Amino acid sequence: MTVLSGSLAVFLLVNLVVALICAVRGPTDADRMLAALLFGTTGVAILLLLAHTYTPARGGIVDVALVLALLAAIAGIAFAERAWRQETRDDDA
Amino acid sequence: MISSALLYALVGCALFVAGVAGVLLAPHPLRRILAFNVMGNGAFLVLVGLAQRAGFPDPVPQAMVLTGIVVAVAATALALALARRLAEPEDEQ
Amino acid sequence: MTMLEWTSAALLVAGGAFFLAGTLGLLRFPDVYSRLHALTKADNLGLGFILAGLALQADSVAAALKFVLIWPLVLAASAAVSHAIARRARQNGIRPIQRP
Amino acid sequence: MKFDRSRLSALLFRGSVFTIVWWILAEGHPASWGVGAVSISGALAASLLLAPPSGTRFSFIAGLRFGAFFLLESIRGGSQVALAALAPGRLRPGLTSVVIGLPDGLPRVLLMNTLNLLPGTVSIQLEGDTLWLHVLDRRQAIEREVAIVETHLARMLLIERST
Amino acid sequence: MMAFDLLLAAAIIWSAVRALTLRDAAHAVVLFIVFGLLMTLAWVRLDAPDIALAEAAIGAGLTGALLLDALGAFRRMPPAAGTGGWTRAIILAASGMLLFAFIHALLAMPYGERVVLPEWVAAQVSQSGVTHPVTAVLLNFRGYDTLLEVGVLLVALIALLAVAGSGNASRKTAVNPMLRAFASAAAPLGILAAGYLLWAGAHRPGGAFQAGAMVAAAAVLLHLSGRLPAWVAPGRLLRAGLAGGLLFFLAAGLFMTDAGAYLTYPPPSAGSWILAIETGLTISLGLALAGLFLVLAGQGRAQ
Repeated sequence: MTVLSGSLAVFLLVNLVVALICAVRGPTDADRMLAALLFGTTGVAILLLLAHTYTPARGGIVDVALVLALLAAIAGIAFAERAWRQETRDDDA
Repeated sequence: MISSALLYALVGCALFVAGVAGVLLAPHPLRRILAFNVMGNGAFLVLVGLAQRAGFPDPVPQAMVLTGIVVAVAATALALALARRLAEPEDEQ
Repeated sequence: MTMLEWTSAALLVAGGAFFLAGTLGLLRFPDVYSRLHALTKADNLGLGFILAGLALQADSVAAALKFVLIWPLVLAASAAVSHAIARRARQNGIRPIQRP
Repeated sequence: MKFDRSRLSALLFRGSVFTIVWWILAEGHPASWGVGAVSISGALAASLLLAPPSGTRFSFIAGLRFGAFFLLESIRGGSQVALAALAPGRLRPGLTSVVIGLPDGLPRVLLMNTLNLLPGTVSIQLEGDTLWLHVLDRRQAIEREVAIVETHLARMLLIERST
Repeated sequence: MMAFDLLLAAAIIWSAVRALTLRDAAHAVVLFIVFGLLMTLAWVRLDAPDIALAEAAIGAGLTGALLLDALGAFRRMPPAAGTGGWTRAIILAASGMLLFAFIHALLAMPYGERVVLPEWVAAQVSQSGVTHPVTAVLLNFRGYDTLLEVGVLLVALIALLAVAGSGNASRKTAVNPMLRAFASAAAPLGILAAGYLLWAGAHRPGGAFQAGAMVAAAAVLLHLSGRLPAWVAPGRLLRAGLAGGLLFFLAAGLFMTDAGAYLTYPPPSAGSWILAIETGLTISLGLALAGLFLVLAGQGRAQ
């Protein structure tokens, strides 16, 4: 079973990295915010699979996943509510 | 064959150097703050990765890094406050 | 492997498949609103399957329930975030693509 | 089994939810209840402060039925997105609006949350009684599906509906 | 798991380098947040769930929110003149050499030597009053560091209050009903989770730092959803809470000096002392970390 969960963790990490690159590329700022959603789901799943794959500190890793589930939302909300307001949108560069 | 702890220590080196270059090269204060944080994270990775390269977790550097993370966020907040004050007069012109 | 382990493995693989579908959707859907669908539905379902698969193998009832507890947490968080993103996107004038 | 969620029952209800969550978090460790009692009261105080009990009532059986409905629908939603991801050309995305009959406050928030996770809809904004939705397939019978969710929520929260 | 580590390492370096090179400030900050979240995964792979917990709570919850909130102020700033071509080339070349030297030094370090410190910690943990080695180091063996660190945090907050200047706390706040509902449900759970992390710290990953970060994250969420105003100056109660944890730590240390050295706990009751001190620290750290965000969030948006 640890072989399955380990390879699944690698598979999900590939998914996460590809999706992150795609989300960060845009084209709009809204797409970039999707990164927060990605971590809330894929990141949590990877952590849980890692917790299953190797025994030391297993319970601790599940707690990390729990905290991440609660807090990945904050970054997304902060972006939507604070950073990405229309009036601040003039291109710096 | 290098252990994964050593691999992360090497990543830490790369991050630290990238952070140093960023601090030196970036004109924008926000970017310098980011670079400073990348540098710090690199140092943390070297600290823990190097201590654990034989394969056993070492609680001493872990505890140090834990305090380091909290100090880093305090420094970041202070730097942001200072940078914002710097930005203010330019806004009023 | 026992029956329980087979079920758990099947759930884990199904979860992985839904994550793959979510990533594909993210890559192929036309606008940000549609991409939100991909992440809030496929990925959340994938996580649900993986949680169920892992809960079947947990050491104790409480540990299994901890896996189960994570799901509504993630669901609530992703519903709030996706709503915040969609709302702000509309306020900032991003038009959804309409196909006839 | 219906119970009134006035002040006292709101307190009891939330208190037991937090107690169950604590038990799960601490994995039933008997030594955890000292810190647990303090944390549970802290969470309870925060919860009462942030969301004062508003006399909402709640039907447990309808709640369970809603849970089962939600589970099945989210599997359908996930599969729909997965199929669409394989053949994105078949998508007919777009904006629609529906008029909702549920009263303001918790029922509407729950409705919008649920719609975000169910097949083909992401809730965007509420303007008066009009809810703007983004849908993946405009040929879908959106209004009927929203109405079904509304009925489930109304039953769960024991709301008498005029419409 | 080597494939996992290599891919994660590449992703970490990618996100860090992009965060430092992208032109758009918002874009760069998003990548920095992604970087922090990827670091969380790295800490888990390094068998350091304590750090992963702190990184998840502080990196995602606090640093990200701080930077995103600051973006509004910085986007207007005209870009200053960049470093000239030659200087740039020299700095980049020097950085490359530095990296080479670091990697060389790291790989050349003697490998087989026995590291004594972890074993020493493992041998002493039974005396410390807790069974989780990281907590034992933080609050018993190296209690000094922790004490000073809380001091540093308070000094940073005081400096921030001095620098921040006049802000308008009564900024128009979001009236997004979904967000309000989410925050009202999630913040109490955050407090519950903070209590759990505090309790867990004695025998598994967790402790005052993670619990304090959790409290602060709950405060950030409440502020973002319009339920908690920004700080202009902390009131009397807040000040008492901020100083309380530190003072209690100091007092506990003085009380125990008869054992010969400052902050040496009597072994039989060390566990209860640590729990009491950690509770104080959680409140104090949580308030200070929340304060860092809430003071900055209220800072000059008069434009």
